[in-house]
Amino acid sequence: MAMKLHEYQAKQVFADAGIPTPASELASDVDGAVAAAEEIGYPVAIKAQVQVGGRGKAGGIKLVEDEDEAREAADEILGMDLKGYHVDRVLVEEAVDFTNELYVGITMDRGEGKPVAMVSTKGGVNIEEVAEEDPDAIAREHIDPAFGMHPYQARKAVYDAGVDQSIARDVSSVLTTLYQLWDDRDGSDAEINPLMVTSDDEVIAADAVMNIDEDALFRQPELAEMEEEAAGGDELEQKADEYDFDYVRLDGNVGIIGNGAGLVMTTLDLVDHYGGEPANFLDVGGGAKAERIANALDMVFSDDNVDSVVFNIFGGITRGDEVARGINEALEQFDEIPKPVVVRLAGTNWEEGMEILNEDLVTVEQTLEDAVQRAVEYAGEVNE
Amino acid sequence: MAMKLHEYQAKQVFADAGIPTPASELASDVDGAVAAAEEIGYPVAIKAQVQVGGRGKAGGIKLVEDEDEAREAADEILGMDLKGYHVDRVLVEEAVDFTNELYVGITMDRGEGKPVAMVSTKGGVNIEEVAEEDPDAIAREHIDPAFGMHPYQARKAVYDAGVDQSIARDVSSVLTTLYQLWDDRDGSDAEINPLMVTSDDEVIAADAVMNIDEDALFRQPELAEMEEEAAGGDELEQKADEYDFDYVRLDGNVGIIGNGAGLVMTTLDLVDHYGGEPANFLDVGGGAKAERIANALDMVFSDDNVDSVVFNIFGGITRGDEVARGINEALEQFDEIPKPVVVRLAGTNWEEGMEILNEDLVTVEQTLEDAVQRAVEYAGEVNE
Amino acid sequence: MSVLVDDDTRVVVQGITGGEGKFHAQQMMEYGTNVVAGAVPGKGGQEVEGVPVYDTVHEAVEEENADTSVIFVPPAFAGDAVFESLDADLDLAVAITEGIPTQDMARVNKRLSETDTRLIGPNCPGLITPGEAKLGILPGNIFAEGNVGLVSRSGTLTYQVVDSLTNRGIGQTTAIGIGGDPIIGTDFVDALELFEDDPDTDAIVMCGEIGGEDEEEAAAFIDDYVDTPVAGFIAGRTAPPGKRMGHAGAIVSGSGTGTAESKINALNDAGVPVGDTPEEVADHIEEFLA
Amino acid sequence: MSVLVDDDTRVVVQGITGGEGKFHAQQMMEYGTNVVAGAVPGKGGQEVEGVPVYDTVHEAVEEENADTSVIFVPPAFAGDAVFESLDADLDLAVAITEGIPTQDMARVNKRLSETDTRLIGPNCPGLITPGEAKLGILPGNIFAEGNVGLVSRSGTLTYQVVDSLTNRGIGQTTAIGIGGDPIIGTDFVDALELFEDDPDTDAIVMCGEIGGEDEEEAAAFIDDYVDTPVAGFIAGRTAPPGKRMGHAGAIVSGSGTGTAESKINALNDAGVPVGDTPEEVADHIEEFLA
Repeated sequence: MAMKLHEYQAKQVFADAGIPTPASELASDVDGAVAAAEEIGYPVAIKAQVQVGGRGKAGGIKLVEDEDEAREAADEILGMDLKGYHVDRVLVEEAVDFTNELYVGITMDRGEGKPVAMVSTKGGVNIEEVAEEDPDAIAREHIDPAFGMHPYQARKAVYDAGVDQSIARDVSSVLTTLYQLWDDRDGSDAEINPLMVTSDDEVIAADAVMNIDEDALFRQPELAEMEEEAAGGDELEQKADEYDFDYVRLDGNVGIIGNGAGLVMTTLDLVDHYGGEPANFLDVGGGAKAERIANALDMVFSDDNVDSVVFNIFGGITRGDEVARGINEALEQFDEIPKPVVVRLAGTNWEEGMEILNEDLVTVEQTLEDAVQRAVEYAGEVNE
Repeated sequence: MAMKLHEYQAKQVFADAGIPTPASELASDVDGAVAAAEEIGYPVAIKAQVQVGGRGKAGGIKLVEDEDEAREAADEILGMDLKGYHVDRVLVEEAVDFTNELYVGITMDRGEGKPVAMVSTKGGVNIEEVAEEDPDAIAREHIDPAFGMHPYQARKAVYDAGVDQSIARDVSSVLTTLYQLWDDRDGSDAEINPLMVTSDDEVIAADAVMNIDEDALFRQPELAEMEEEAAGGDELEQKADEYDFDYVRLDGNVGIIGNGAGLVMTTLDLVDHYGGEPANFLDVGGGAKAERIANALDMVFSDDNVDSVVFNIFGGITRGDEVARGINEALEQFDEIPKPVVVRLAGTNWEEGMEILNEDLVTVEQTLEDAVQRAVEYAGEVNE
Repeated sequence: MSVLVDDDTRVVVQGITGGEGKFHAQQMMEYGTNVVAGAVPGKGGQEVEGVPVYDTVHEAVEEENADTSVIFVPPAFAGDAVFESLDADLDLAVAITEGIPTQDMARVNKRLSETDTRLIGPNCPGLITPGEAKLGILPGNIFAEGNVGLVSRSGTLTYQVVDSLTNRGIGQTTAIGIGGDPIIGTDFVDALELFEDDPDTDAIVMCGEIGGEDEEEAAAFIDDYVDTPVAGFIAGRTAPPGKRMGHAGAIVSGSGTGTAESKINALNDAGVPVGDTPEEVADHIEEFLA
Repeated sequence: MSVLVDDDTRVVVQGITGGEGKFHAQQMMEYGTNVVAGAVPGKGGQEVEGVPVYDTVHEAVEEENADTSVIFVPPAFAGDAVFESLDADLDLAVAITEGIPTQDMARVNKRLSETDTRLIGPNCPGLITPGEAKLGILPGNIFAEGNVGLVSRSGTLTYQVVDSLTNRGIGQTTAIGIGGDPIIGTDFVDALELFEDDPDTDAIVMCGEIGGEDEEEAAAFIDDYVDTPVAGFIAGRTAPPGKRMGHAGAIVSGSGTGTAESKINALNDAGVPVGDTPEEVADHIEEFLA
């Protein structure tokens, strides 16, 4: 999983490494945004700081020419709901006069098991679309992770992409720095889109994406601090962060809890197979103890869309008795169980778990298929 | 070729990287040395800062217990001539109470074409002798230069050497840092001998060797500055440094100048073969212009031991006409040529060179063998 | 018979003095695995459950002729532990550890191409040859000796499928959990090749999931090289595009590849039936063996 | 015939727009070498002496089918230039540059083990097949077509020996200067193997010098595998122990190996006569060919 930096954070990281970025300032209220715009000098762009793609099209980025426009734009953007994300900060940024927009990026090519550097002269648009419609427009250079990126590789990617010779050296240098950052900071993706080219052949990073490998945050204390600030998403996702669950919210009404991503996904698929609609993906991971199980139930109960819950645990390192204890704990606090819970336990200590489980509080099923069918049935009953 | 840091410089570099080193201070006069000793607290070691091995045996290191001893030792060491090197600075250093002496080092194994980390519990003595007499007493771990040293490799070398478990972690950590330094600073050799072990299981670098690849000094500006300070050797070697010649002073009286190490060594060998004794090795390198040739003659003339000079140039990128011009320039300034010069030119533009050469000033020979024989003859005549 | 592991396998457990390492070393030995050594820096000379501990894997190899390692080392140090095992001339290294930084694994991946040691994992449950030996954390009691080879990217899903098989009296030659990380050692193709070459494996189960293109590559490989019948399962059919679900591998990028549909189609095209449920996978295997 | 280079060799000159690169590209072409391209980042589209310049070596390969590069790039950038040539699927790369940092070469050395491209040098004069082509900075006029293969660690010493041969009417198949740096691509053993396999090479000259153990290894190789008669020369007999002389390679450590004596003994033991002077080497070759 990747931790996404906000644009303003990524730009700071890039600027610190020597990549040219526009002058900018973060603001969390309208007056602050206007003051920042005055300081930077018009025209400026006012950009919503939320972790969603396509901010521009959704109205989250406005170019303004004077104070009135700035005030209006800041007022509009601050507080808006952008694809489900609340905007509470904007980046006020020098508007760059550009003649051309490039794309440069580094990511891990999982098929090859090695990093890949990418350059395209078709920047400024959705690069995934370019990749699909005109794959040759993106030059790709795989990097040997033991050696790192050789300077000739940066040049090769840049020349292969057809970047003009007048800026080739600068773009190579940005790409080299970007790889260095990606490597030093345990990046999963590092992108500049667009890398703007000005009329006097300067390049400048007009947007910045930096996603960090969460598994490596332990050795990136500076970035881990940024994560606090970057944390966003809706209430449930924030709760999942807090509880440290792999959680994805979906549109249905059958809540799903299980151990192991593959098994949880399979449970989702079975809910669908039996005519239900999954409300979420929630993986408690390996070796979950009672408290963690209780937290998982708390999470799913907090989702108003959920009408029934299926608990599917196949014990390996996770022990059935611990799971049962957690379920009991979570449910015993209620006078009335808020949503019906179906439990299926298998694997390590499942018999002990069955004995511990308070069958007054939950419905027990022996097989995955039966458990899912029962939960779908419950959810349907509620909906009727 | 390697640039050798002084002990005090290497210790600074090591200490900055986090390797424990004893408290120490540099002094260039007796009062300074005594003041430093007072500040550090007795006992202290007073150590001559010159670039020669076996300083201790030669009287260049003294352990002192009080001010009188410190004054006496500093007075004795400062100004002494240590194997041909004038001592003008001493390092005054905290005397470490040790129970054990280890050796750790990193160098390039040219046979394998990769770095090698070495650890031995037989530290404190000449490690070359250990290598010869008891090679198994040195654990060796080759490093893949693309990956760098993995932590397990440091541990493996340390455990293979039989380092005690109580200090294994600290020694591994010193070795890891040493490799990092060697790698970051373009080291050719980085050594700590001895790495002292104290009675409470601390390790401390009691001596420090750091030799830098001269070809990489361009990207090590900090170390290049240290080189200025580190420059030492006798007057002629300093002159060679200034002129940027590969120069080695020898004991004989036939001065030798040529282009290309192999050819110059062959000229030395021929001098010996024909009964003479080489006074030096001097390689002007490839593509030398007239001025450089004149400098080479100046160098060899400055050596009082030289009685005759043989100039052997086989032109490839070096051009015979430039060589001839340089020889003329150098010799035309003298009323009387100080030492007879024999010249042999071959290869690129040798005919033009022959035409330019002023045969009143030099003796010209057509073959290497004849030139060497003639120079040996001249040197013999002078000696009679 | 079996692939990769049997009762001759001589195992060194890296991280045997840690909580998980100790517990599972014990479990492995109880199952019958020949655990000959532990390796933990700084703990050389100790014993865990009667097993001698060495400071380095190399020593474990020299002193106890270990040929396989199972790695229970915390993620920050696990990359280094894998390197150590690759450098010790082992036949097999099994990395159980979850959460190894991806860049560490990219470097491991590079080294893998230079050595003869096979890596399974990381972030995997390990592998088991029922009745002989298990390497890793799989619950031994659900497995049974038999003639079905199983390879899976997911741990608990593997158990689910194995359970369905065993309940029907269908045992396994060897079951391999290859792990769900973006960069892994042994992949589907490698495992399929092993099973295809194993005379005792009469049918193969392959459990994949959304994300990446390993299943598509496996399908092409099956089409070209595998005669043993294969039944497939793909988890994540209902996962919405663009969402990551647990495994770093399990993301659907939104474009045409990596989706459940593309994987199922590829497998079907290679003649591999894909079950809608784990039970349906067992149905297919039952038919193959009938 | 010849080894490594002939008039079919298609050469790209890396650094062709620099002073040395330009001069020697010209010299090479005058000698008859087929220089098809230059490669200098930022200079793509220019021409030097009628030769098209590309920004990358890859382009030179794609556009002009270059199969060999000669590298005249300043030491700070030469390591990268070598990597680029190794990555461009060339048959041969010749690095003339002197003063490449040793650690850069250690990394190059690692990459060499992963590619099929052969490297000559660095810090070498290059190689020449008289009458056909030369790659590098050797003065073409002292060479003559013939049947003696020559390999040497030193540039000007090579010229000296070649001169002695040519003056006696003895020509060369190919002469290779492998360079005097501590870490080089092609070494004595590689070159001896090429000459041994070349039907037109009837005798071999091998010029070594003090330092390292390459000559000792070459002697062992000759003993085991080389039937073609070899005459040797070792520079540095009178070098005092512990002193470095020019080449990073030319140091006598003071211990038993790397000295002129150990090299001469090793060669003699392998049946290789070692001349006291360059003329004596020519004497031996003359005898071999008589």
